[in-house]
Amino acid sequence: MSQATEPLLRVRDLEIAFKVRGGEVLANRGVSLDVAAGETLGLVGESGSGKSVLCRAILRLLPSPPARTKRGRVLFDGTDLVTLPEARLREIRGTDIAMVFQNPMTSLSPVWPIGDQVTEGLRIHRGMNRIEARERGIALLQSIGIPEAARRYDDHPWQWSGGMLQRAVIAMAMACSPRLLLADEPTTALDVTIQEQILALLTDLQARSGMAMVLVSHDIGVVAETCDRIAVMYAGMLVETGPAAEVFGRPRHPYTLGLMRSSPRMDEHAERLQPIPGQPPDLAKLAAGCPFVDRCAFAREDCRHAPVALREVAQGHASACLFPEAVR
Amino acid sequence: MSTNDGLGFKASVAVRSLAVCAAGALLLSACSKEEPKAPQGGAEPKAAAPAGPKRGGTFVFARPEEPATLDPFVPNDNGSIYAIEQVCDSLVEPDTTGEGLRPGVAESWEISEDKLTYTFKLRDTKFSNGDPVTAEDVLFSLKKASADSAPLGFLYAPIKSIEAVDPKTVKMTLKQAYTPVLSALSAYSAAVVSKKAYEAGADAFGQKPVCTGPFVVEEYSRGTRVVLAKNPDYWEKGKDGQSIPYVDKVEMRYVADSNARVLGLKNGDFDAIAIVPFNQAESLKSMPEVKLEEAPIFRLDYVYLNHKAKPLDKKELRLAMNLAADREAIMKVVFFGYGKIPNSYMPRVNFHSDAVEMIPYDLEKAKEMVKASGYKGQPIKLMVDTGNAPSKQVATILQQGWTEAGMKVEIVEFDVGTAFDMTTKGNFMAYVSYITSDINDTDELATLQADVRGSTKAFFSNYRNDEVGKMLDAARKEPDAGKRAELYAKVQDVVYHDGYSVPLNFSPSLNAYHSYVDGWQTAKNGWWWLKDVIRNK
Amino acid sequence: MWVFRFVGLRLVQAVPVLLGISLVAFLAIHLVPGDPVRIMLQGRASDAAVAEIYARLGMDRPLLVQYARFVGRAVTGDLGTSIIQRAPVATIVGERLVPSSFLLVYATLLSVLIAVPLAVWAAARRNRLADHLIRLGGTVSFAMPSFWIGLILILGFGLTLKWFPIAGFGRGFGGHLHHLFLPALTIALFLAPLLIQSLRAAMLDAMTAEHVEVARAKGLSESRILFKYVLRAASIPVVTILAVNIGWLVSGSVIVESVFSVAGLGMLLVHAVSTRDYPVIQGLTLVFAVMVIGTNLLADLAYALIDKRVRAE
Amino acid sequence: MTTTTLAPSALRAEVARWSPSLWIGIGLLAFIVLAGLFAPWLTPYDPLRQDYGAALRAPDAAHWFGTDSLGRDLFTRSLYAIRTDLVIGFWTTYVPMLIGVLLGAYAGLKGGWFDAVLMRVIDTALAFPFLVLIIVILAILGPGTQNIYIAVFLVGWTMYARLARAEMLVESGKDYILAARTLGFPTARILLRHALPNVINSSIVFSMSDFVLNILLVSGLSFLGLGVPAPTPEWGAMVAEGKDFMQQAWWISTLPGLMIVLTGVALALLGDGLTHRLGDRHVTGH
Amino acid sequence: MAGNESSLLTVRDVDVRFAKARTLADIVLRRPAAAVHAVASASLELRPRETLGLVGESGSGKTTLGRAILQLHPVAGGEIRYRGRSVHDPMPDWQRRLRREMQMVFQDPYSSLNPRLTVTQTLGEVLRFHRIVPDAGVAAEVARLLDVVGLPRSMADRLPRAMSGGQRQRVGLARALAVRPTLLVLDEPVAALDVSIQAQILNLLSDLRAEFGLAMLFVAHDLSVVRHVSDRVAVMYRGRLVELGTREEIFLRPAHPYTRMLLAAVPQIVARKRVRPVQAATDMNAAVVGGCPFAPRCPQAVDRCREQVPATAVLSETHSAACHFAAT
Repeated sequence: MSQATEPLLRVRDLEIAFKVRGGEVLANRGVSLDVAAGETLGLVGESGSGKSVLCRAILRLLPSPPARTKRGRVLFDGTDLVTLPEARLREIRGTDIAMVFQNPMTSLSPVWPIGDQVTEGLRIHRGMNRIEARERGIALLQSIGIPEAARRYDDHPWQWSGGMLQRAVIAMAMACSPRLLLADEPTTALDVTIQEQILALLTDLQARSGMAMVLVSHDIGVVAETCDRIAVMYAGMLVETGPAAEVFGRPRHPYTLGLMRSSPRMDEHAERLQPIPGQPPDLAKLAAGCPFVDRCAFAREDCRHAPVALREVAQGHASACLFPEAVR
Repeated sequence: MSTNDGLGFKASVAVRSLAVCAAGALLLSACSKEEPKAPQGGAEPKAAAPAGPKRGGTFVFARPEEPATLDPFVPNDNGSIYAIEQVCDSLVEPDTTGEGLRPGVAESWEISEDKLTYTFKLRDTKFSNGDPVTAEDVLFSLKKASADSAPLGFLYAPIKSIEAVDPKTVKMTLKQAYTPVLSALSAYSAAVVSKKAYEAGADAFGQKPVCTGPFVVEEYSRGTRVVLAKNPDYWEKGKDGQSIPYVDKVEMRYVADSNARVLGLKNGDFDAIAIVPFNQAESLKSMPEVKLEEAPIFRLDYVYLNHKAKPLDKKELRLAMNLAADREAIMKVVFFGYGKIPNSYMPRVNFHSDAVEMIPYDLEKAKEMVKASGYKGQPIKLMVDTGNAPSKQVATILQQGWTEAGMKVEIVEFDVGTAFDMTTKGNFMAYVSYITSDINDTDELATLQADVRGSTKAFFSNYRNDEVGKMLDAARKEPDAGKRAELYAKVQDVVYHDGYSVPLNFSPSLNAYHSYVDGWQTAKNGWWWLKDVIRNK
Repeated sequence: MWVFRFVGLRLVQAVPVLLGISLVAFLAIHLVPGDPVRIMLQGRASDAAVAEIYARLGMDRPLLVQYARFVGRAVTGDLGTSIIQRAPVATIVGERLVPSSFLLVYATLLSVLIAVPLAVWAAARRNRLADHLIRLGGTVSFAMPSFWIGLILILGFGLTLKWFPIAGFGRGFGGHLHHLFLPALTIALFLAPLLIQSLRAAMLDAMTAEHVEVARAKGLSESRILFKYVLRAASIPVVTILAVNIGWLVSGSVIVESVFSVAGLGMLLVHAVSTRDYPVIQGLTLVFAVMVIGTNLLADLAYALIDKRVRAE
Repeated sequence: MTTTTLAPSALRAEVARWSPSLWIGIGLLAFIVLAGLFAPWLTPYDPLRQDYGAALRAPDAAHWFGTDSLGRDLFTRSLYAIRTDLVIGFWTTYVPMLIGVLLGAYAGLKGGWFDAVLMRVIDTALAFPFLVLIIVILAILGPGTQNIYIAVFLVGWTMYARLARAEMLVESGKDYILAARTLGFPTARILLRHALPNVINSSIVFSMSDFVLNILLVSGLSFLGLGVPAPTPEWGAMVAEGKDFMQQAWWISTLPGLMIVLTGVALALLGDGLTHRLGDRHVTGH
Repeated sequence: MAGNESSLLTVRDVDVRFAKARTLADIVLRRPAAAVHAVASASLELRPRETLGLVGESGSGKTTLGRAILQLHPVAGGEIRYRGRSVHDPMPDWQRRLRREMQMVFQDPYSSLNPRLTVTQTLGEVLRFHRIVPDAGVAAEVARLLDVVGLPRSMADRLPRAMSGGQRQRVGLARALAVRPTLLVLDEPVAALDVSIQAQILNLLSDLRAEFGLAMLFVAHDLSVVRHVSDRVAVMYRGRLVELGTREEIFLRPAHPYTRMLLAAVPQIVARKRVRPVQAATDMNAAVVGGCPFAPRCPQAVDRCREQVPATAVLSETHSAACHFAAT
């Protein structure tokens, strides 16, 4: 585990554009964040906020065209992934950085046995032969809690339930012991009890291997319970980052607060929720100023024009709100 | 018509020099007694060869039809018949030109005074399986030939009995005098086959018949080709005194596409091809190494008219159709000048008269006649065979002329099966087709086509003219040839000018071969005597 | 073995289809005007003789009795006897089957050879010039009538350049390949665009599938992804296209065979229809149907090989 | 619970991006249709008028496509044939589409024995080689435009029925159909007003290539002599007429055939464009 | 449990089976189709103006039960009564009345609206078909409905594709309300919505309930949402009702181990990391033969659980649970 002073992943001012008919849409607007080795960063936001795009942009998985990195750097252990040649990047994918996707049912090719897909990385990156890979693969499947792994190694994806498949996908990601795991909504497609199991598994794996993890979710409960630090995204921007306790204990961005107040709670019963009014903005029609301004209860005239950027409001806690102190 | 499609109608009623021409959907041929015209393009006469004819080689020959079977007691189609003729001999055979008859399996025969008893002396020859030919085989064969289901079974109805006098002698007794009986016996379906081989299995026999003809079947691949090998035991001797055929093998390829046949001939893939489309004749004529044979046959291309179908019951209208038929255009566009514009309602057979005045192309007169007929604009349905391009062209040309003359014409297409059915049932108005004759006899043909008392109702036309009937009766009884000729000329004149039909062309058959081929001859019967072919290469 | 169960099940399912087809063909054929025996005899036979032939062929019985007999015999491989050719239909059809199936297989292989590289290229260069050109070419090729392009090929490669024969089946395997090249190309020019279109679309679909993204995240090379994930998944629609079109091809071969004078099933059919040779038409229909069903079975087998889930169902 | 991920859908959107084929197709087709409509003003010749003196003329300034063996101007005939072929193509495509879509959609909505029987009929029909069936039907009925219609109507609906049924199976599980049912709407109303407009897209797209196939079919039948009766100008029949003259008059077959290709390309481009258009709206829904 | 006289809807021992498609051979041979039990002898009641939450994981049969009540699925056994009369009574008047009194709101806002009809067309069709208002009054009624569900009237002529998920869901509600129903079945009405929009809809629902006195069957998988809206809660697991009780009973005193497991798994917005036990995967696809369906996953399961289907234990007048150990 390296020192917190030298983050494993540093994203700097990343701007991702998508070509659409008649122009471009910015899906990420100058995103900067750090992930330290061994830490879990929760990336939370509603659909269209750009969190999945960010995840994919880190590994350069976005198809181009239509996606294009307009600006910014993605430094992994000092190497800029944005400019890295494709061949070098492939060596990093799956070995140093692995990814888990939202839908386990479609994350595996239906035509190949699960075991083969889980161990493919070992064969490609570690040069294992089929027999070695199989042995290692069975051990991997066992370690992530698949019963009778040896027998089920040759099963096809349709023979497994969603929860088991997501375990397999995680095993696949863990195969080459990555230093960073990007988990993009890994539990969204699963039932709540299975979600519990998968989150437990991820947390456990992380603790054992010491890898860093970025957990993307739209469910603030999930990230609140699982992550060390939180990054909240809205309209392609980071609006608030900080330690989980800070962010949810004392949110400094009205959007974060709105998210928390919109969610029904298990621990207390309120007759009425406090929803965020209005609709998320159309990314193609964003003006200058704060993108949240139209839905914000604390908005002032300045919010419409003044450029917004993350500013530290406390130690390790930053908000993109012009008036963070007003948020309560 | 020019190419290989279309079911023609044949007048094979009784026979003198008999050959059956087309059947099925395939081409027609005919049977002519005329000397085939000298090949165009001027080849050296074959008689001049001092060293004797060249022997050996494989003669490759492409034709648009394929045999359906080689069993002589089954087929009616030229594809089969022409092939069987190369393989199987009958007691009596048509001679080389087709003019007369010559001995076949029978070496000689005697006819009794009362013309009721024929005694055949069998030749001492062998079947291709090596068995000698016996009277028993002949009896067996003729029994098969005269069966009701045999293709020409009706020809042998006058035969009372056939018996074996001894293994090499057969005696045939007739119910009454029947002159054409020898012709009948020369037909392909009267072939002498090996009883033993046939009884072993008709299917296998149909693949490889065991007969006594000049060739033996070596290979028969349906859809592609028939390979014939020379029968070493064939009795006939060639010009050099040795047994023929001259060539060792004949490969008859089945090439339906006329372009492919012509191209193959030009490329040298084929030594000869049968049935050159009229439109390709010019291009072959211009090639010095190729000879084009224009063989006149007993064929008349004409538009059948059903006189019972209104408004064709009016003579004026039928004449208008004749007057408005641009035969010159048809001759030029469809036949490319091959043939002769007819002045008759029937093929050019023995009592044909050139003196009958031809109906001219006269649109003005046609218009008058249309008016005179009281025509009310009923659509005239002009039937053509599906897929027969030349027929369609003819119909289109006629349609234009008739339309200009004031008629309304619809061209309707039916596939040959349906068209045949409709014609025989009298369920048609006008039909672009043709007739070929198996016989060189005006008597039979004139009666068949023009006498409504016959079984075909004047060959489906329902033509009725009592005066013609009387003349035909008189002519049949008339012993004097000159007078008969006069009567028939009169019949030809009357029927033709009654607007019996719309005659279009006495069309010939076009074949082509390389100039190194000698002895090629299309017989009047439509086939070619491949036994006489010499391949000088 | 799953294969036997699989094939067995499909064959059982094919039975009603075959019965349906043969019944429709049988009844339809007897609605056609025209009398094969009279056609064969050129109208010369007496009514009694015709009736005798019909009786001998069993064609004087009620239609359903005839049909039952036909089915009963067909089960044993006996398709009856041709009225015109007087040979067993099975033999006649068998002889014609060789050139026809050779042509079909040849054309299919040719179209796959043409289509796969072009489709892969088009998908890889989607919406760029190469893609547009390939798709435009495909569109043009698809719109060309087979009889027309056949004639053009004859004119160009046959009559003018004389590279290929313009008719017939040829002799020997090499001869078949040579003779049938132009007809096979004619069919392939129709089939390949369909394959290109569906393969390209399927590949684009497969490329956007999540598991491909997963594979990419694993650090697999693009070529490995292409061959192992994309093409494999995309091959299913290709098999479907081939299977769906085989019916069209089998019948489309009627035209191609007639243009190139290939003595195959198509030519036989045209001839049999024009001479009203009922047993041959019936037999041919059945054979055509069996070919179509057989191809679909092969396609199903191919699915099962590609995607094991199919087997389990 | 669905969360849209931008990446794959963006790629799909990009693949299905507006393509010029729709407009090129429409333009080309409009051009062809107009040429057919205004044929009498575009050419000085009569499509039926024979001029034996001018037979087999190669293409030149007076006869752009040359003349056929009867001296008819092939350009003129090709133009007039647009009417014949497009009209036949239209009916042979859209009548079966109407029948097939209704049957298939109903089967997909209702299921049960109707569906089971219909599927068997379709399986049987599809295992029947299409052209063989049509040739047999035409043999029964005789050639001619009317009988082509009947023959194609009898078999052409099956593909549409299959397509519409498959679409309907997907669509009938959608909540708006369930909503219509909970509101007590009768089946006919659900089928015609709610389901049909949403299942017909794939049939419309397919109809474009079917249109091409039908024009190929009709001209193919004419080529075999089973199609439009002479002397009506029809492309396939013109190609067939030229077949015997391939060596001395290449233009008779070649140039009218090009008209078929041109029309086919126009329709196929239109279909391609529609696939993108309708497919886009249909699939992504926003 | 409350007596029948006060019950609006009574579901008694209802079985729903999913038939696999019958083949032609099956129909000819009159063979029944192979079936999967989707709902097994479920019983519950709904009183006027009451909201009953129906929770369970995917595949638990909760949606199926909701649809069976609206006759969208045939019922294989048991009975469903509305105001004491069987909903399957085929009298046309009765059926028409049912269609007006019971309505449904669907989960997926993208598929629940006909994509080709504008809002006005969708609502107007319902109004005209059921003759809710005279034809002349349709436009005004549409406007009123839009107001009720909080949609601007400018939306009236929009097609669904020009609306956001939340807006569509409001249209779906308006469509259900158009016939002025007494009972609403809501099938996961907020599951597809982002949390900020979800809160808007939940608030709208509680307003509507108060305003129109609607009874609601609220089908959902999200326990926090169910807790927020329900008076009583029913928990389903694999086709069976395992626990039924008031909100307080279920959330504060859960009796069934499955309910407890569900509650424990719900992520909370708490500013601390949760430690979760790592478990082996259970194959949700595996069939359960005999015994309690939950036994394979139940931490308390004993042999008896695997052998004997537990009877429903009545814990209070309002609380019951299907567990051998519920009473203890």
